[in-house]
Order: sequence, then structure tokens, then C-alpha cells
Amino acid sequence: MAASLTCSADELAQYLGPNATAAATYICSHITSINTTINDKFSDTAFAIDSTYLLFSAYLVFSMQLGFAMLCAGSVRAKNTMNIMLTNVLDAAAGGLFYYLFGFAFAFGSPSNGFIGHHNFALKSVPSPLFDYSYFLYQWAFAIAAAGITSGSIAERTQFVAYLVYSSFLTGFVYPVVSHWFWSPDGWASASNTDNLLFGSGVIDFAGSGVVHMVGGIAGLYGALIEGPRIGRFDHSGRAVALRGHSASLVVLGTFLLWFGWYGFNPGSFTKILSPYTSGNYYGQWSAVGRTAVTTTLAGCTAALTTLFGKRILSGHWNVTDVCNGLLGGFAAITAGCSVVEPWAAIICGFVAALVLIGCNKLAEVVKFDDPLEAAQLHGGCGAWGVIFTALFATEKYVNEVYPGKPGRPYGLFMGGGGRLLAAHVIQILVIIGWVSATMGPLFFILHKFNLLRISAEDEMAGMDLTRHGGFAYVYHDDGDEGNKHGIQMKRIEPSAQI
Amino acid sequence: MAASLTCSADELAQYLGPNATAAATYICSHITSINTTINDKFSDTAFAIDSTYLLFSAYLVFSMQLGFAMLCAGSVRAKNTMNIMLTNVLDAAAGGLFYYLFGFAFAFGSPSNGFIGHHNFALKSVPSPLFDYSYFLYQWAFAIAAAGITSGSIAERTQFVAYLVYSSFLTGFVYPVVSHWFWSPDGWASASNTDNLLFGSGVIDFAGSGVVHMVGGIAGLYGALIEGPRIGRFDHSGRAVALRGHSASLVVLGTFLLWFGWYGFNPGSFTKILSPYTSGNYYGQWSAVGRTAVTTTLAGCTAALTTLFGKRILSGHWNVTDVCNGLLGGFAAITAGCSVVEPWAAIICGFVAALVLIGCNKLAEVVKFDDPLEAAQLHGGCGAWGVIFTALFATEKYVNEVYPGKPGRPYGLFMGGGGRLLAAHVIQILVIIGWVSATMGPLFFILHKFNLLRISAEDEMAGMDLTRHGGFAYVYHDDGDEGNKHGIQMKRIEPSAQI
Amino acid sequence: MASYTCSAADLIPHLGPNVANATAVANTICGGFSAVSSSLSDTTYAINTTYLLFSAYLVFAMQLGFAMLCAGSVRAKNTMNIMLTNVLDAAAGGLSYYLFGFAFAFGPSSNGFIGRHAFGLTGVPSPLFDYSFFLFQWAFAIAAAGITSGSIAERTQFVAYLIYSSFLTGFVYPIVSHWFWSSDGWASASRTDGNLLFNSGVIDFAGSGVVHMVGGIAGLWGALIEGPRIGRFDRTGRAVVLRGHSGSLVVLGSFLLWFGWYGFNPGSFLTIAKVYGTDGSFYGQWSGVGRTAVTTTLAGCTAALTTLFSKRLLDGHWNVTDVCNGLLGGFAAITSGCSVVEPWAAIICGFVAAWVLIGCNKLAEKLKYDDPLEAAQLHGGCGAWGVLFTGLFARERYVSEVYSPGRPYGLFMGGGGRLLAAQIIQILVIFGWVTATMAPLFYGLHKLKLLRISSHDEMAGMDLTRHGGFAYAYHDEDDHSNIPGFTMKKIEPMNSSPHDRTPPPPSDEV
Repeated sequence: MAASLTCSADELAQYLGPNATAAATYICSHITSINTTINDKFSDTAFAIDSTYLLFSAYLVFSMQLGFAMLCAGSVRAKNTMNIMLTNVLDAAAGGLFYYLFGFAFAFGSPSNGFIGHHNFALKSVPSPLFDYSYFLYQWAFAIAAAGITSGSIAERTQFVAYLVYSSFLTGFVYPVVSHWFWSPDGWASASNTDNLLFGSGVIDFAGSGVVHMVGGIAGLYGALIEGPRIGRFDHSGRAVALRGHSASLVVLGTFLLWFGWYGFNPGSFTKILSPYTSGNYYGQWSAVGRTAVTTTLAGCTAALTTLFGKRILSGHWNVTDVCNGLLGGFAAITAGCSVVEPWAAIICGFVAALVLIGCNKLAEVVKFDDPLEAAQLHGGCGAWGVIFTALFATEKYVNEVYPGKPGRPYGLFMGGGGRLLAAHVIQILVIIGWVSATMGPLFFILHKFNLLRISAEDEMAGMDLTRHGGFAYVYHDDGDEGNKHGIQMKRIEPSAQI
Repeated sequence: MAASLTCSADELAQYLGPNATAAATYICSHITSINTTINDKFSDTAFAIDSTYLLFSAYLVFSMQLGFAMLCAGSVRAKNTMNIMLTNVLDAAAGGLFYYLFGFAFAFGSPSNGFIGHHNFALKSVPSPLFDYSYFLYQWAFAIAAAGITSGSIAERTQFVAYLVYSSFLTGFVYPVVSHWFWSPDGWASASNTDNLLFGSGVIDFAGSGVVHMVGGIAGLYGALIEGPRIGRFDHSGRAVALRGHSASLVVLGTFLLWFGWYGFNPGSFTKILSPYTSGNYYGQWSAVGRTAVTTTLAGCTAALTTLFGKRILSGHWNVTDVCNGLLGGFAAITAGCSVVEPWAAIICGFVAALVLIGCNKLAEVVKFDDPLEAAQLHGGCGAWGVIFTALFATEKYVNEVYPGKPGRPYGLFMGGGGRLLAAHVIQILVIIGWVSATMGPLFFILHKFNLLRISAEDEMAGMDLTRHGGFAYVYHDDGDEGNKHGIQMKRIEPSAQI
Repeated sequence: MASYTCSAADLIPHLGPNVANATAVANTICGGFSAVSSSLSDTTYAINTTYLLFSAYLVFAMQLGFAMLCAGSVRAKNTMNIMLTNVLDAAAGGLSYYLFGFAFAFGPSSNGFIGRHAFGLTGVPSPLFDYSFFLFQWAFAIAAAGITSGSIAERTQFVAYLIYSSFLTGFVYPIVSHWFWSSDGWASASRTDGNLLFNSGVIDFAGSGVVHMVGGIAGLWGALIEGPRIGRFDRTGRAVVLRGHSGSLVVLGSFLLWFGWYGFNPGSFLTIAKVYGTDGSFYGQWSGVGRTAVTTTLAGCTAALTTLFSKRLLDGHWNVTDVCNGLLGGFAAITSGCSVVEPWAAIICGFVAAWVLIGCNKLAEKLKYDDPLEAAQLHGGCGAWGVLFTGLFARERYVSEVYSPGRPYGLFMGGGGRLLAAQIIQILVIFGWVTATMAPLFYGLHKLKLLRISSHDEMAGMDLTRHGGFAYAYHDEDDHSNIPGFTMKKIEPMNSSPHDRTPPPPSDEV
């Protein structure tokens, strides 16, 4: 944002008349230096504001990890609570180390080829004019979210070691490579690729319906498919039995925290707030950031209401956990297009996302696929819908503002922008499915073959907290200690009705 | 905030002496163009900072919805937890749609008459120089807070359908109209009304002790009055029986989250942080924002301590849920005047608010009014005190800084500012009571007459979660399903398996 | 802030005699730039205040984290009690810090030992500090008191709690923060008169010593003087784990603390719009802030992983509450040096912190010291390690950017031993000062029988005896006999069972 206002002393001296060289030099050097100083100051200011914005957005995205932990904890049975929460804590912790050591380098290391980055390992040469520490923190918070999604799909029946293995692999390699393709300026399908856009368009996956949610969801799909449903999930006649989570309060808490964090996830993906579209105008990137927050809100709200009434018709009661899942489905779907669609389109996005989720859940029941958190359906299914949705409803004006420097880009099919964006997005869905299948599928299969994936049936019945994690998550009654033998504890915990 | 580098070539030519027109033009054109650039950049910077500030404040206010959900969940009995949490999720979701479609237009649509706005439906013509998307998001977060308050008053005994009806009506119509009166520049009682201030003063309800808290509280009062107390709340001799909430941890969690969110609610209501009072001085709106955060903190802290000792004297134990309610009462009270009072006055505000809450609770017990969350007493009672308090303690300096452009406004009675502000505030309390009574009273009464308001006595005894929401919120004991003798309860938790 | 070199007086001589009115010309050209300068200064104030306020809100969220962590770590029968203490830390701390704590800590023009101006925020805002600074410091002060409440949980009278908490927040902690953080403090690294301790001053950026050690050592004395909880050590002297009642609340609290720590550490810069060296560079205080967030994250992550595997080796299971404590230990350790070390050093910091915590816990078990939240070990032990760590690994460039150029830095980075000497002094004086103030206080309370509750109350749980009932009522059928007082008895069936239990620690059963 430098203004080039050169003041020429020679020119001025002519105007000032004879013997005025000294004055002209003085005046011009002042005007120039003042101009430079002011520009530098503005540059400082912009760095400070953008860093503040990005850092607080990163903190919000981090709080989603808390949301995942609470959502997962509430959605599993009490006997596996410690296990699932530990996996969520470790997603963040192990993810922090791996993403620092090589994940970030694979994803954004520069210069690189279109497939994978190979610089900036362990944050070498950071900060640079390309990215600052705050950018790393923000991307780390995204990476751990992907791993968090998968942990939901394979909950309640997976060995802890398998969990450690796949989580490191996903955060350290699979996810960074995908994010390189679509988000790095060097990525082969990135919309900000400078020399060769896919279909002249590139993929507009603004905050990651595909990059984050589909990756996490499909990884979970393979994990859950390969290890099979939990014991008791389908009875001998093959009918589905709901294995209810142990605490709806935790589910609602987690959902609201995810909603809260999504305001960092979607609007934060701009990574900068101080960039005017026309300098001096009230309308600039700050408005686009606000609009993104609004589309996000509306998509989630619509999906929640649709699910409420849909489920009421289908199952006869008003179910809060289903509403929470619907809400999250709406968010997962709007994530790709949040910055380039109109608010009214977000309502359509949310409405369809709720139907997609209900459909995927029906399908999962039919094919006897068991996902304790509906993570594959929610993040995989609604994420894929979100990618398609963007290609249909992206508006010309917003696409050009958000992805500048290349006028006349393709935009949404329904908005009159032709089919090239849609083609790019179909490619995105296919390559993500292909890549995750090619990496995570074999990994889970090998773990399965080595008997490292699924816990034994006894352990599953008793609950992993007892057998692996040193005890149950809850001790509401103090006398529980006395006879701490398996099972006895459980019965004795509930004395109130005996009195 | 334009920096003025005006340069007149004519004037400069005179100063420079004869034949200097060219030189003057040259110098001036340079200075002018620098000036334009600088002004544009300042304007961009200001938009970016103010939007960042407003958006993160809006996120904080949104997190209050999570706080309400947890507070309500913890304050009801376990058998109604799903119900109350669902209402809180839906406040946010339905509120999002309604406020987008017409609530915002009723409240802030411009131009409008003094009673109601009638432009900007569905965010048409937003962003405009008047307001950006972030402003909508902020106001939406306020609107859903009002509905959240009411849901507490009628908890544990209200049909879900009634809930949907009143919530939409409150968020979509009743609350927006009130906020139009007091906050829109066109509102008849607004302190920022440009042509005709009520009593030459207008109402100073900075962040909404009246507009948000009293509206929510009085709506709850009517709801709770019309449907009557919960079964068992008053025994046959008429003595009050405490129906304790099921989880104090959730109450404390919710209270702290509300406290956290209140830092968006009160200081955020400035909506801008970059406006100097005297340019170049360390004291500006940023200081006022900080002061508002401090007054908010002190009022809540004082109210909590007062309640602690007051309740210890009255009931003999140190009660954490009462302290939490006292704390929130202090916050509700300071909300009106937070930006225009001194920190020491906030301590008085909090002290009296705690006493008001204790008094209202005693009164409610005497008249057999049952409000599971004390919402009518807390938000209605303490909110009204807050409105009065502002009229007594607003300082001249702060009133003029926060409501600029009209020197010599009335201020607090006890600070020597005369009674006109107090008169305006008494009017505010009366019209809010009148308006909410005239709209919500009949609504609840009609629902009552159509038997849509209160659930049946059996449903109330069994708990709404079981009868309406598909099961209880908690399943701590997994083996419960088969072996639970006492246990009818446990079997019934999972009706889907029997179908 | 911005100083422009355009001065009318300088310009006039250059204009020469041809010019009719040189002064007016000079004023026209130069004037107005001061308005630009003012506007830039407004902008800086607005950015920095926004940054500081939101950081303060994050730090406040840590209080919620403490409340949930403490609640989950105690037994269900004492939940109300511990949560009430956490609420009151914040509330009572708010008043006492407003009235005098802030004045003791930062009151301007003071001696090296204690501040004595700005009581009740008189003279605030001033060019020195604004309301937002007060709010930020208040959030720190209540964190210190929150730490201590964990150590003495489950057995302390509520009145004792009120007394020590006010004393700690209103006097003991503010003085320590004055020494190390006020520009007048005798050991402060930003001391304005240039008379630095060992020419260095103590680099305790966000308070491993000032906050965590103070809270931890205060807790140590409290827990030592009142002794372990009943049943914590069986009659053969073997330690018995008294498990907290809810792992979910522990994880919730730990994550909230992690979330809040992003206000605690990076927020301690107080400003973000500040250049290092030249204007217009991409590298400035905003990068320092980001780096601090990264070092904080890495230290915590490493400590969590180290704890996970160590505990697996030592105890045989993957324990989430231990991992949470390890995580927090890593954060407590990095807090001191977060802004002046490289990210790779943060990994070392977290690795050692995990072992320090494990070691301290082993030691505590040997000595039959009982701390329900491991607060003394975690905040005291890891905090002390963090202070030393800074003395070893502080990097020259960052020290000169964050403080001032040409000062001693970390021993292992080639900066000599003076910083380490100052840091050792810090550990000693904090230990001495907290011992000299809090230990007599706790001892006095103990002698007056105000410290520990009766053993009957302890067995029944404080919620029942002091706080009007238990925290949880999951089963509604309690209602039918809802006569006040009777409910309470029914919730707690253990009254009927004898208490000669010798429960094996959970590890035995796996």
C-alpha cells in the first residue's frame, strides 16, 4: 500500500526561479521523506492489525479443539469418556509437534512444486515476508481440527496405539499435502496459483469444506469401515440400536464451542482484515469478513431448524443432539463458500446440508456403517455438498474481490458464471477421496492386519477407561472406592433408588 | 478522523512572492495528493480496527448464549435438561433467521419513523455507510440474549411449541421495536436522536439494562405468572420448597461464560474503538472502553460478595449458585450505565443490585411466583435498578464524551445534573413494562387458553426429556439397560430400541 | 509517537529573500503534518488497546478454566466448595485489586519495594497506563490466588479461604509483581533508572515466578500446615489416589486454561503495534507476539506427550488427567521465557518440565504431602524450572528486542551467567517472601482452629455441611421427600457404611 508521489527538486527549482535550488531540494526532500515515513507507519499499522486479527482468529479456531473434545466426550458412553478426551488432547499436542517439525513445511514451505512443499522445516526462516509465526499458529489449529474429526468416527473401539499412529500420519503428512494443493500459492489446484490455474479457475475452497472436513471425514470413514461397528450397534436381526452418548450437556457445550470457534475458522481464513477494495471506501475486506461471519451463522441456523422439523417428522420427538449435529453440518457445508456467496444463498446451503446429513445417516444405517459421532456423514457428506454448493452459488463480485489480481475468473454456475468452477470442484472432491483412500485406507488396513486397530471384545464391553486409562471418568459417589472391582463399581454408583 | 493537510495554491503563491504560481501549484498538488492518500489510508485503517473490535465483541456476546445454555441446564432438574438446552440452541438458530429476515429491519432499518424501522429487510442494501455486516452480527447476538432470558423463567413446564411461538415473536418483533426506540438514531427516546431528544436528554441505556434485560425479564414474568408454579414448588401448606438444579458445575460454568461474554456486551456496545476525544492524546474512546470493562467487573464482583454475605446471614450457608445469580444481577444492573459512570459508582450499583435481587426473590416467594432461574427477578428487577442507577450517577464528562455532538446534556441527579435524565429513565421503565405487557401478556394468555402453554401434570412429573425429547440427557451407567431393577427409569431412557 | 523532521524554523532560511512571507510558506508546507502524527498516534492507541483488552478477556477465561479443573479434580462432595472459592477469587480479587492491589504493584513514582499511588484507580488513565492495563493485571492477580486454592482443596474452612485469598491478592502478590514488573521494582528488567540487578534484571516475562511460583509456594505452606486429606495415605503409609469426580471437567478446564494462556503469554507484551528497528519492515512486535504464542504451544505440547509416555511406562496406563497436568506444567514453565527463546528451546523447556512435575509428585508422595491438584508441584516446581530455563536459553536478539539492547542473555546461548544469577535470586526471594508472609498466616489460622474443617465435616463433604447441599442431583425421585435437609442425607449413602477401606490404587487392578 505505497503511494508513489515523487517530488522532483529539479522541476520545482525551475518553478521557484533562480537561486532556489536549496529551497527546492529542501522542500522536495521533506515531502518525499514525510511520504516515506507515513507509508512505513501505515505498513507497521497494517501488520499490527492483521496480526491481531489473525492471532485472535487462531485462538478461536483452537477453542474448537475444546469443542470437539466436549462433543466427543458427550457423544460416547461414560465408560469410554477418558479415552476419547485423551485422543482429543493428543491431537492438539502431537499435532503441535508434528506440524512444527514438518507438517507446515509440506503444506506451505516455499518455494515448492505443485504437489508438496519442501522448505521451512521446523519453522526455519520464519518469519519471512511471506508468512509470520501467527500464520503458522493459525494453520496448526486447522490441522488438528482435521485429526479431531476422524477420532470421532472410530471412537469407542480403537486401540490407543492405533490412534497415535494414524493421528500423526494424518496431521503430519496426509492433511498438509492436501492443504498444499488447494491453499498454497504453489499448489496445482489452488485458486491463488500465480501461473497456471486449473480450468482457468482453481478450486475455491475458502476455509476448507474439502481440505479439512472431507479429509477428516473420509479418513474416519475408512477407519470405521475397516474395524466394523461397535458391539451392540446392530442387533442380531440387523436392526440399528442407538447407543446413546452419556451426556447431552457436554454435546451442547461442545456444539456451542464449535460454533464460537467457527467464527475464527471461516472469517479468519482471510488472514488479513486491513485491505481495502477501493481505498477510502466504507466497503473493504472488513465488510467481507463480516459477511463471511453472517453467511456462516445463517447456514448453521437454517440447518439446525431444518433438522429440528425433519427429525420431528421422522422420529417423533424434538431431539437436541440431532439439532446440534445438523447445525454442525450446516457449518461444515458453508465453510468452502462462506466468503463468496450472498447471505440468502447460505440459507439454501444450510437447508440442503441438513437433508444431506439425514440422508447420509439413513444410508449408513442401511449399510450397517457405525460412526459414533456421525463424523464421516457430517464432515464427509456435508463437506462434499459444500464444495459443490460453492461452484453453484459463488457470485462474480465476491470471487473477484476475494481472489484478486486475475479479472474475469469463472464463478458459480447458477449465478451465470459457467461450469468451469464446478468442474474444478468436482475434481477436488475426486482427488481428495482418491488421496485419502490411497493413504489412510492402507494404513488402517495394515493396523487391522497386525491386530493393532480394534480392542478385544471384553475390553469393549468393560469400557476402555477401565482397562486402558486407569479408571472411569466419573466418581459421583464417594464410597465407590471400597470395592473397586470391575463392574461392582458400576452398579454401586447408583444407590439412590435403593433407599 | 481526517488528517487535514489542506494546501491552497493561491494562498501559497502569495506567500512565495511574485511569479510563484507554478511553484505553488506544484507544491500544493503534491501535498494535496499525499493528503488524499493519507486520508484514505486512515479511513481504511479505522474501518479495519473498528470491524476487528466489533466482530470479536460480537463473538464474545455470542458466547453468552453458551453461557445461558449451561446456566439453564444446570439450574433445572436432570429430567428437563434436554428441553432447556434445545430451547437455547433454537433461540440462537431461529433468532438468526428471524433477525436476518425482519428483526434487524424493524430495529435499525433506515430511514424510519420513531416507532419502528421499515427498511433493510433481509440485509438489503447492507453494507452501507451506516452499518456493515459486523453490526448486524453484533445486534443479532443481543437479540438472542433477550429470548434466552425468558426461556429461563418458564423452564420445566412449558410446551415446546409454545416456546417456538413466543421465541420467534420476541426476537422478531417485540425486542427489535424496543431496541429501535432507544438505540436507533431515529428512535423517539434515543439519546442519539438527532432532532428531538426526550426531555432534552433521551434515554441513556448504553448496553441494554432496559432494552435487553428488562424486556427478557418481564416477558418471562408474564409467562411464569400465567402458567403458574411447577408442581411441588410450593407444598400444600404453601411453603416454598427449593427444587434444586441438577448440576452446580454447569451453573458455575455458565456464569463464568456469561461473565466472559459480558466483556463483549458492555465494552463492545461502543461498536468503535478508534475515535479520539482529542486527537493525539492518550485518552480517547479506547480508554472509555477499558473503563467500561472495569465498571462492569467491579459491579459484578461487588454484587457477588454482597450476595455471599447476605445469604450467609439469611440462610446460614455459603451458597455458590446464589453467588452466581448475585454476580449476574450486578452485571445486568451496570449494563445501562457502564460507560458513563465512575468505577466507584459501579461498586454502589453492584451492592444495591444484590439487595434488589434478594428482595425480589423474597417477594416472589411470598406471592408464590415460580421462576426456576430467577430470571424475572434478576433481569427484570436488577435491570430496572440499573436504569435508575444510571440516571443518578452518570457523570457529566463521560456523558458528553460517549454521546457527543450535543453539549450540555443532562446527567446524573446525584452528580448535579438535574432530574431530566431521571425523568427520561422512569419513562423508559414504564414504556418497556407497558409494551412487553401489551404484547407478550396476551400472547401467553392465548397460548394458555388454547392449552398450548403448559404440559400435562404427568409429563411434568416424568420430565419432558423422556416424553418429548427422546430420552434423558445423561446415561452414566451402561449396564443400566438390562440389570436396572430400580430401573424402570433406565429402561425407559431408550425408547427407540423397543420400537 | 511519530516525529517528523519538518520544522518551519528549519525551512525558512532555505527559502531565501525572494519569498514574500517565508514563515507562512513554511507553516503551509510543514503544518498539518502534526495532525497526521496525532492521527497515527490515535490509531496506535486503538490497536494496542484492542489487543490488550481481548488478551485480558482471555486471561480472565483462565479463571473459568481453573474453576472447572478444580471442580473436576475434587470429589463430588466438595465441588460446590471449590467452585465457590474460584468465583470468589475473581470477585474479591476484583475489589481488593481495585482498592489497593494495583496501587501496591504499579502505583507510579514508588520505591523499589512497593507502590503507593493510584489507590482506587485515582489518576488512571494517565500516559503511563490505561484502564485496560488494570484489567489485564487484575486477571493475573486472581490467577495466582486460584492456584493456591487447588492445593488446600477439600479440607479447608471457607473463612480461612476468604482470609488468605484477600491477603494474597491484595498484598503478597502485588508486591512481588512490583519487584519484577514495575518500572520501579528493584529487580525489574525494565527498571527506568538504569540500575539493574546484575546489570540485567530478572526476565520473568509473563510470570513463571511472579504468578506461578507465588501461587504454588503459598499452596505448599497451606497444604503442609493442614496436612493430608483423610484417607490420602493409608495406615501403612501407602499413598491412595483420591480420584476427582469428573474427568470431563478436568479436560474442559485444561483446554480453557490453554485457550486463556494465549492471552497470558503473548498478551504480556501489552502492545502489538511497535516496530523493532526500522519502520516498514515485516518484522516487528507482531512477530514477537506470534513467536510467543508458538513457543507457548510447543512447550505445552511437548510436556503433554512426555507425560503421556512416561506415565505409560511408570503406571501402565494412558492417563488423561496426568496428561492435562503435564500440559499445564509445560505452560507454567515456558511462561517466564516465552518471548525471548527460540521455538526449539521451548521443546526442551516442555520436556524437562514434564520430568520436573513427575519428580515433584514422586517426592510429594514420599514426604506424604497431599495436594489435590498437584498445584504446588506444578506451579511451584515447573515455575521454578521455567525461571532457570530463561536464564539458560534466552537469545540475545530477542532479549534486546523485547527489553533493551546490550544486556546479558542466556548462559547456553553464550550470554554469560549474569542473567542466570538474577534468575536464581528471583527464585530465592520469591520463596523467602511467600514463606515469610503466607506461612505465618496459615500457621496462625491453624492455631486459631480456623484452617481445617472437622473430620466429621470432611467425611461428609463440605457441600453438605457448609454449602447447602451437593452439586449434583441426577435423580429426580429424590424429590418426593423434598423436605429441606432430608434430600441431602439421601444423596449421600455412605453415612451408613463404615470407612475402613483399603482400596487398592487403580493401577493395581489393571
